Order: sequence, then C-alpha cells, then structure tokens
Amino acid sequence: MILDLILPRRSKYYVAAFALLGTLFSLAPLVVQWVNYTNPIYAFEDSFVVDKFSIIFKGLFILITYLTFLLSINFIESDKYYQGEYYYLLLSSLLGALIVSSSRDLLTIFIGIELASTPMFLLSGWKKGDRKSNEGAIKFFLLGVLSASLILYGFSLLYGLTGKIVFSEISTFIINGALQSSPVLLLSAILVISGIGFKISIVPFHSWAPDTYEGAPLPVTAYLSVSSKATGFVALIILLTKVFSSAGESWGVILAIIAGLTMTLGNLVALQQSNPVRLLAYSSIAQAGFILAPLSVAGITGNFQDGIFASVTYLIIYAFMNLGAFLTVQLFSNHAGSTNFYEWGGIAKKSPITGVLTTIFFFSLAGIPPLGGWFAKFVVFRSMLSTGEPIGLTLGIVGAVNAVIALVYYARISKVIWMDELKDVDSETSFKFESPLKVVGVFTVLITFISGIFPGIFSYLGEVSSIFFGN
Amino acid sequence: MIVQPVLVTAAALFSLGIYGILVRRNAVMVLLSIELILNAVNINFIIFDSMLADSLMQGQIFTIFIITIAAAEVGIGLAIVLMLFRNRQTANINEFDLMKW
Amino acid sequence: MVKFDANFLAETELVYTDGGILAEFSWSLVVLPFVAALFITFIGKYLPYKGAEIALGTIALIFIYSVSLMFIHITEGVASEFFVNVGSIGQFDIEFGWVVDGLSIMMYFVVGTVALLVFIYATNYMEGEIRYTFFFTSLTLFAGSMLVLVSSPTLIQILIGWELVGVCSYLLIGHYWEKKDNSSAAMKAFITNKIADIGLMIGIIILALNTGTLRISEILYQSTHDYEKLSKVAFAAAILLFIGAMGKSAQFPLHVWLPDAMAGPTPVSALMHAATMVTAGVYLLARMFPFYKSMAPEALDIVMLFGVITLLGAGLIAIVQDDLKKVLAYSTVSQLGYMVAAIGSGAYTAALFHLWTHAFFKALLFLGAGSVIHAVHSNSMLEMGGLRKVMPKTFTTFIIGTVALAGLPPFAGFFSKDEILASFNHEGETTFFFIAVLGAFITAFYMTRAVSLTFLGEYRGHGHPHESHNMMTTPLLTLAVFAIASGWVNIPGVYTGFTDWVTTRKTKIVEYHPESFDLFALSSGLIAGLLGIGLGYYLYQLQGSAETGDDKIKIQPVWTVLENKYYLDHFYFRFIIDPIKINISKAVDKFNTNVIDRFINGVGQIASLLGGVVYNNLDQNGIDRFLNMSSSGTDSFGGRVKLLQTGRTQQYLMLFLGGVVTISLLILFII
Amino acid sequence: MEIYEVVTYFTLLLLLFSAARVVTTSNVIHAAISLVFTLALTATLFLLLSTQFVALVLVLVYIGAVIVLFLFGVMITRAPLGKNAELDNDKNKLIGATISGAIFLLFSYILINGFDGEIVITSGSSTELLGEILLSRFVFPFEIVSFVLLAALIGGITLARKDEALVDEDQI
Repeated sequence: MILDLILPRRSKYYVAAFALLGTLFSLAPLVVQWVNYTNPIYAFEDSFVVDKFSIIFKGLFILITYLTFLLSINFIESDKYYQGEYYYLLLSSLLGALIVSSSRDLLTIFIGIELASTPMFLLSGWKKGDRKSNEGAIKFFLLGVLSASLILYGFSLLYGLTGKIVFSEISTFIINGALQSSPVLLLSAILVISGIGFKISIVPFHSWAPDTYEGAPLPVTAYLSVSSKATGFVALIILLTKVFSSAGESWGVILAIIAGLTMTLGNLVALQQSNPVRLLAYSSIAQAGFILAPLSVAGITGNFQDGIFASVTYLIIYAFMNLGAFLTVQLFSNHAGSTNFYEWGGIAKKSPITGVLTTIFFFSLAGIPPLGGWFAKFVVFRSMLSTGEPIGLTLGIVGAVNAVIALVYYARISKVIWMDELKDVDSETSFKFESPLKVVGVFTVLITFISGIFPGIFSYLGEVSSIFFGN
Repeated sequence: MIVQPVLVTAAALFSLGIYGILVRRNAVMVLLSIELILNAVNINFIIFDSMLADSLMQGQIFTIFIITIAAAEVGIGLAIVLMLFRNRQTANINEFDLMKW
Repeated sequence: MVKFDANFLAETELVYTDGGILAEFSWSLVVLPFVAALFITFIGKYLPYKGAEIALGTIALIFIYSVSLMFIHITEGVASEFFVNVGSIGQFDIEFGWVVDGLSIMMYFVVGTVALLVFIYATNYMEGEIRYTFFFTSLTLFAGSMLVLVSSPTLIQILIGWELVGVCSYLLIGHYWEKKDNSSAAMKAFITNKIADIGLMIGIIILALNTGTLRISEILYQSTHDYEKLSKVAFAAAILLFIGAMGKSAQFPLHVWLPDAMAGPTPVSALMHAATMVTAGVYLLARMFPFYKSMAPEALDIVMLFGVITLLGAGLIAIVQDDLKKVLAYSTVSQLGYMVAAIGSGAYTAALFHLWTHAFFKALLFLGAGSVIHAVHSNSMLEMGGLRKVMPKTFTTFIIGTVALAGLPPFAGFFSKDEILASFNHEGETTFFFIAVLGAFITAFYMTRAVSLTFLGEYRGHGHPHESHNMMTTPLLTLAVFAIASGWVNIPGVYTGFTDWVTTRKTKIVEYHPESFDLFALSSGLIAGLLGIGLGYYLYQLQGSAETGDDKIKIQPVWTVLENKYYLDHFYFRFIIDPIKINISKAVDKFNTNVIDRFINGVGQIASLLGGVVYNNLDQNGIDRFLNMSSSGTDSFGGRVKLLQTGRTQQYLMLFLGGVVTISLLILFII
Repeated sequence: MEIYEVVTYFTLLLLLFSAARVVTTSNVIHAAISLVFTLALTATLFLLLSTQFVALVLVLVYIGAVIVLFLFGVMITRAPLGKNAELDNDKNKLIGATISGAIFLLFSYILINGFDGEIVITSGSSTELLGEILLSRFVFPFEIVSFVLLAALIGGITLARKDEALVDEDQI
C-alpha cells in the first residue's frame, strides 16, 4: 500500500532515466489498488487513507510529474544544472503531493504540504545566475513561509478547540459540541483558507505567482502552476469537506467572493501582459477562480458531492491543458529568444505543429468545444447554477463575463503567432522540438481532446467524489 | 492558572512577527521575524496541550515537527538569501523588484 | 400579444416511419466532413487539386444523402432520433446523437445544396490564393460544424456545434489574415459570438437542471405538459437561449460582427450568410419553438420586438452602403430580422420557409457579388457600373436574386415574405405588420440601388472586367433556378408540402397556416416591393439619364446622393441638431422641377438620410464605440489593477495579510 | 500556586519585551540576541508547563543551531553591524503597525472569548511516553519529515554553493 510512496526514493541514484522509470513504475501499485479496490483502507489510526479519491489524485500527480520530467530533460541538460538534485527535489515534491491526497489528520497533511512546497522554493531559484529567478524564489519563499505559519496557527486553534487532530474526530467533535459557528472555528478556517490560498494563488494571496512563474525555470513553472496548485486544491478540498464542512455557510460566502475576484482580476491583468509566462500566470490565477467557484457554492448549499465533482473535473482537465500551454510557450520562447509574445508574429509558420498545439491549448483554456476546457467550464457553470442560490447565480454571471474576457487574450496569442507578420524571415535557426517534448505534446493533446469529446470518462469522478464524501 | 494571558501573549508574538516581516528591510531580519511567528504557534500548541491534558501529547508532537520544519525553512531561506546576495550584493528585499506588473 | 393556443401541438405516437436505414446512418452526414477535413489537412497538398477534390466529394456525398433523405421524407414522412451515450455528469446523461425529422432534413438539404454550390464556386474563385488547402479544410469543417448543430437531438450537442461554428467562422473570416482589418474582424466575430454563446450555455444549463435531461424532445414534451418546475424558469431560459440565437443570427444589438465578417473570402460570406451560421439562431428558435410557445409566450414577444427592430434598422443601413458585400450583409441581417420576428409572432412555418428561400437567393446574390468582385477587383460599387454588358450571366442571375429578395412573384422571396406578412396580419400585429411592409419597401429599394450601381450605367472602375469562369457561373445558374422555384413548395391553396415537411417532428406542430393567400398582406407586400424597385430605379437610373443624357453625367444622381452621404458622415453627425431640415432644403434646391419630383426625392433622401443616421450613430459609432469602449475600459481597468503588482515583496506580504484581516473581519462580524 | 503564577506572568512579560526588541531594535546583532532570549524564555515557559522534552528540543535546535545559522547569515550578507537606521523600511511602518495591530486585536478577542480552560500540569517526566507515541502513532510523519530535511539540505547546499560556471554574464 505504501509502496507507491516509497518508490520515488529510488531517485537518489540521480539518473534522469531512472527517475522517469521510477515514476512510471510507481503508477503500477496505483493500478493494482484501483483494480482491487473495495473499501477505503485506513492506517495510522485513521490518519492515512487509500480511497478512490486519493488514488485518482495520486495518478494525476504522478503523471504530471512524469510529464514535467520530460519537459525538464532538455532544459537541465542544456544548462548543465544539477540534475540529480533537481530530480530529487521534484520527486520529494511529488511525494508531498501524494501524502496530501491521502492524509486525514492535521499533522500528516501539514507535513505533506510542506514537503510538497519546500522543494519548490528551492527549484524556483534553480537558475542561480539569473536575478529574476532569485527574486522569484525569495518572494515565493517569504510568502510561502508566512502561509505555512498561518496554516499552523489555524491548526493550533483547531487543536485547541477540539483536542483532536484526526479529521473525522474533529468534525464529529464539532458537530456534537454544536461548535459550527464558534468564532475560533471560523478564524481557523480563514487562516487555513488563506494559507492554502497562497498555494492555489487566489486573490489576494496570488501576488507571488506571476513573479515566481516568470523567474523560475519553465518546467518548474509548469509544475508550480499545475501540480503545486492541484496539491493545494486537494488539501483545500479535504480540509473544507472533512473538517470545516459544518461551517460551510460562512466560508462558502467568502470563497465565493474570492472566486469572483480571482477570476476577474486574473483575467483583467492577463489582458495587459506581453510576456507569455506572466500571461499564463494570470490566466492560471483566473482558472483557479473557476476551480474554486463550485467549491464555494457547495459550501453554501451543503451539496458537496456536486461541487467537488465540478472542481475536481476542472482541476484535472486544467492540469493537462495548462501543462500543454507551458510546453508550447517553452518551445516558442526557446526559438524566438524573446519573452514578449507580440514579437512572435507569424512564428507558427516555423513550426506549424507547435502552432496548432498552441492554438489547441489556448482555445481549450478559453473553453471552446470540443476541447476539454469546454467540458470543464460546462460542469462548473452547471454546478454554480444548479443551486438556484443567488450567490451561485451571481458567480455564474461573473464567470460568464470572465469567460468572454479570457477569450480575448487567449485568442490574441494564437492570432499573433499565426496572423501577424513574420519577424526576421531570413533567420535560419531551425526549430527545435525534441522528442521528450513531443511525448508531452501528444499526451496532453490527447487528454485535452478525449476529455472534451468523451466527457464520460469523468463520470467515474462523480462516483468517486460521492464515495469520498460518503465516508 | 487560566490560559488566556498565555494565548494573548502568543498572539502578540505572532503580531510582532508580522510587524517584523512587514517593516524589516534586511532579508535575514525578515527570517528572524518569521521565527517569531512560528514560535507563537509553538506556544499555542503547547498551551493547548496542557490545557486539554492530552494523553496522546499531540500538541507536543506537533511542536516538535514544527521546530524541525522551521529549521529546514531557515536553511532554505538562508540559502536563497545567500544566492541573492551573491548576485546583487544586497540583502535588502525592497530592492528586489525586477519583475512587476 | 401572442395568444396562447393550446392546440398548436398534436400528440402523435410516431405515425411517421423511423426512416429506416437511411436515417439510421445519418451520423455519417456529420462525421464525413470531419474525416474529410483530416484528410485534406494531411494529404491535401499532394493531390492534383490540392485537397479541393476531397472537400467537393464529401459535400457531394452529403448533398446526395440529404436529397435521398428529403425524398423518403416527402414520400413517407420521417421523424426519429438516435442517441449515443458518452457518459454522465451527476444525474445527467451526456448524449450525442442525430435527429432525422422534417426540420433537420430541411436544414440538411439547405446546407448540402448551398455548400455544394459554394464549394464548386470556391474551387475557381480561390484559385491561386494563399492557403488554398487550408481554406478547404476550414470550409469543410464549417459545413460539418453546422451539420453537428442541426442534427443535434440534445442541447449539449447544439452547444458544441454552436461553438464549433464560431471557431470555424473565426478561421474563415480571418482567412486573409495578413491584413490587420481581417484578423480584427475575425476576432470581433469570435468574441461577439462568444458573448452570445455564454448566454446559450447558461440557458441550456438552466433548462437541463429544471427538466433533468438534456434531450430536446424530452424538454419539449415536458414543456407542453406544464411541468411546474420548468415553468418557473422558462422565461429566463427562453431569453438566454434567444441571446444565443441573437449572436449567431445577428440580431440587434449583437449584429455588429456580421458586416465586418465580409472581410472573409466571398464564398465564405455566401455560405455563412445563406445556409450556415446565421441560420443557426433561427434554427434553434424553431427547434425549441414548442417550448417558447407553451412556456414562455412573453419571451416570444421580446423575440418579435428584436426581430422587427433588426429588420428595419439593418434595412435602412443597407441603403447607404457603398460596399456591395456590405449591402448584402445588412440585407442578410434585415432578412434574419424577418425570420426571427416571424418566429416571435408564432409563425413557425413562415420563418423556416423564409430561411429556406433566403438561403438560396442570398447565396445566389453573394456568389454573384463575388463574381463581380472577382472581375473588377474591388468591393466598392463606386468602381463598378455597366457590368451587364460584360457579365451577362452574372447580371441575369443577380437580377433574379434581387427580384426574389424584393419579393415579386413568382420568385421565391415573394411567397415566403408574403407568408410572414400574412401571419403578422393574422395575429393582429398591425404596427409590426406595417413595419414589415416598410421593410419590404426598403429591401426592394436598396437592392435596386445596388443593381443600378453595379450593373447599369457605365463602368467607372479600372481594368477590364470579364465574365467569370464556368465553374463560377454554373452554381449561379443553379441557384437562380432555386431562387425562382424554391418558393413554389408552399403556395397557399395550391401546394403546401413545405409546411408538412417542417411540422413533421416527434411532436407534430400544428399552427396557423393560411388556406389561401391573404390578399391584404399579399397586395401590401407586393406594392411595397414594386414601389421600392420603382423608386430605386427612378432615382438611380431614370433621373440621371433623363436630365443630362450624357454618359459621363449619367451617374450624376449617384454622385449627388453620395455627396450628401459624405456630407452627413463628416458634418451632420457631429452637429446632429437639425440634419433633416438642412438636408431636405438642399434636396429641394437641387430638384426644384415639380412637386412629384420633389416628393419622390424627399422620400429617397429621407430614407437614405435615416439610414445614414442609423448607420453612423447607432450601428458603427454607437454599438461599436460601446464595444470598443467596454474593451478599452476593461483594458484600462486591468491596467490599473496590475499596478497592485509592484514587484516589492513586502507589499505582497501586506496585500496577503491585509486580505486575511479583511476576510476575517468580514466573516466574523458581518456575515 | 502563587509563586508559580507570578513566575509565569513574569516570563510572559519578558517574552513580550524581548520579542518586541527583535523587531524594533536597529542593531542586527541585538535582534538576533533578542531572538535567542525570546526562545530561551519560550523554553522556560515550556518547562513551567512541564513539557521538558519540547523545551529541550527548542533549546538544542534553535538556540544551538538556528541562531548560529542566523548569525552566520548576518555576517555573510555583510548586514551593517551596529546601530543602523537603514534597517527598517519607514514607509511601511504605519501599515505594518496597523495590520499587525489589527491581527493582534482580532486574535486576542477571539482567543479570550473562545478559551477559558485551566492549565493542567501533568507532573513527572513525559519524555519516555512522548518517544513511544512519536515512534508508533506518528511514525509516518516522522519518516516524511526526514524527506523535508533532506530536500532542504540538498537544495540548500546546491543553491548556496558558489559556482562560477553558472554565473550569468550580464550581472553587474
């Protein structure tokens, strides 16, 4: 059972190929777990659990890390960075993410979050000579430590209130003691939301994201915006539903406001960006708002199953399409040597395949069918509107406006790469599209399409989230 | 004795730490302030542990973990500061504003 | 206004055949174009005709298939639907599928026919243009997306088709993307449509949530059986769906994208404005018609209002356009207004009938315009004239199209427009009836103007125009036949096959249908049309030649009007206080011959003036500026918001902690 | 228990005072030394609450290692020693004070209203029991923490290492 957690340790051998293999192999126990799955298995007095929810997310994390490795190979080799350390840190972060998805007590989840984020502080500064990278790292680090201490303070209040640290016991205690509206509980919920809000970069805890994304090495940025964010969301989902579920009405409203703000601010600022990485950073802030929205509505109505389903579906689809978007941005910026995408005019003609990929991923992010992002948006809108609550409806309208705003900048970038005039036509530099990157491209495109055309594969998630909330 | 005074002291420590990270210019000083915050959390956990007379001693265990992780964070923080300092000859965090907007 | 008529639906326990194997395999209609597009993309470039042959073959197959479907539909009557389950979210099954009934078969036929002819035309028209192969890929995809839309038995598939059509139109409008205008036009179309799409999406979700299904037939069944839950949200859902339809069918105020969309190649305009894309909105309203009729009759009133505004407003604008394609574009908007208004008035068949005839003659007019543009290498009518001599085939067919659009018997437009007028009259919508008649007058007027400027008089352009290639004229001639004959399938009292076709659905739609011609409507429509043509002919032809008799000054009235327009553009609209007065007095000064002359000229001036006012203030300036302003507004707001991002770590920390404090205060003391 | 309470309150006061010194003094070294005092007082407090092991860990890890690390960091970054007015960002002082004041008021309001328990002093050594629990019930997090430390170690060394080959050309 814990095999999948132990496997990444092999990376101590510091070999990229081995890391890749190790990551892939670690999928095997997951498959076995999935096939043999009957009931959730608990360990360490209910503080660690293997259920379908955690298996799905473990699969997602492992896949993302695998793809990030593929993205990294060329990057690491080309710059002669510390390969072994790099892979070790990424794997540690993966291990943290895996622990988060299974943990069911305060201590384990905290250590999981820390293990997931600590290596990222280091990795974001991995371009040692680059001052932007350094700067991104210090910002990320300071805010990260602050957020960790907020989470801790929140946990300490929870512990003080209930004397328990296992989620199920805490929530039973809260319900038995009728502590739902206790200010202490609410304060601890706020602190925890703020702390995790940093990881998922929601307004107003988002400010590190664009700077760090811009500074960090691109594969790390991709990992940050996908896996790290997903880890944060998993932690948030677990904590909100397992611990704070009874105080849902209070945090629901706040989260709804935050979600609306996050979408709007992310999109509006993204309109202004000329650096594709910063654009993606703001866009991923806006997307976080979309992921958060169903969760907040679920908090208000108490229909967690629906909300979690929508959030999780969006999260998974988002993970792959965003990874793909980073892939294409990496390709183009390597080629163009410029971080201003307005200077990328007509670059798609150099490599039409990459151009098509870019268009696919950005359109998918904008929510155009039959790409996956469309289905994700559909599910989210459905869950926002299904309640009939005024907040859900308002959020739906805000989301609708934002979907249109977002289209402007997503379409702009694909317009620029295809339709604007080709700069320095005679430059002979050939377009590099290494094969590991091709694997990433193919994989993410496939998922983007499949999830859009056969959204049925996500119906399992509905079942899963119901099981998740049932126990 | 009652718990409130200790809790309030912890909260004061927390706030002082926050004041520190907002006001201090030197990155190392900011790290010091963060230690204050973490210390406040530690006091909280221990005081709750005592208050509840927790037979599992979960508060104490939590504290031990926090201390461990805080040590790790300090190491990382100093490494990053060192790196920054090497590249820019300053540890003043307000001068780190290459990236904005 | 619209009375609720409980008997407009007749429950039928599928008295129709299920269409047999032909219907069962109709999915191929949808799948074929996508497969073909793949082939064109990957192997098209290596084929002798660069992929055009695959596109043509595919569309020909679709055409044949739709003809055979039409055939068995006419003989047996088909109404069936098929579903493929691809998964579920919550309690909803997500199903794709295909529906084969009168409405969809009619649409298959229209799309198949028009697309086939446009494709044939395009092979020649686009010859030697850049991205020839890619053009056919997107054109095939465009037709395919439209088929996805019209074949859809579930709302979710409609949504997918809807967005796909939008994406393809983006590709096609921006085809000559090297010009900045074109790519911005494409963006404009894309974004305007997206705004509407979101409305549609929310409407669909509301419907689905309150009916528990995404199947259209289920929703329609529930809406005619007075489901309590549905009736509460029916109005909102109906309006949201209509917002979606407004975007695609270019209804005021979301019509702004359509005239700009003229930037695309002409075959695209023809396809887009005749058979695909713009008909999608009308199709959606027709598909959901029982729902509107029984659940949200108030929404129908709104639909009708917008339709009428659109038909009049766009018609007026068409008068002052110098760009031949823009005249046609605004005319399309205006005709779509007719269709939407007809649906709004409850005249289901009439709307679809107009869609049907309009598809043929508008495609004809666009292709004709394309032929002209191809010959003179300019869009502007000022650089045309006298083309009847050099382009006889184009001229003849264009005239046929014009007359069909103006609504003279026995051409197609006459019957369909008459049916719309008749149903307005029947419903007692007197005001709207007269507006529609006025619209018919305007239609005839601007089309006559266009014909005069383009084909009559003397050639004013450069170069040497010549008749187009047979590959281009053959589709014109074929469409001309349709433009004449397509109206004959629904002549009150003689043959009403069309009504049977489109009302044959899973729940048969029974509605008012005139047994014989409504003489009042007929005569007013006809008179309006004749008057319009007469006035146009008088102003643009007779007067010019009568006064001078000189070839060079034959175009004098044209210049006069245009001069006035120029004047209006640059002067009047800045000092809009008394434009009408000055303009009329100027007109009087110029034409002080006799009273009738003065009167006629006055009417002409006022009409074009009004058109100019609407065009310059409402359409181009008002709405455009609003759109631009809102986008620049968001831009500047975004610009200000981004200043939060100062790059200073401590300010980030402050923001962070400030956020925590604010949230805590909010949650603990306010909520 | 009179003496006990007096001692505790006195510790708390001292704690507050030295913590305030940490963030207000204009001397880098003084700040670090004040932090040592703060931590030592915290350890005293823990001892008073009879959680000896935690107090021990605090003293060993923090005062023994972390503070040395800090001083090391101060030296290496050549932070201006001695009195230095430049240490604070004066523009931020007001906002900083407002925010931290607000947080303090908010927290203490909630804490005072939320908790009114008595401190229970469990007499006798609990260290043995603590170790037992740590290695049975909490063995999993215990293992995982080693990964965090290892990651910090590896990453820290990598980043802090001087590496000429990797230095960018464009830096001043």
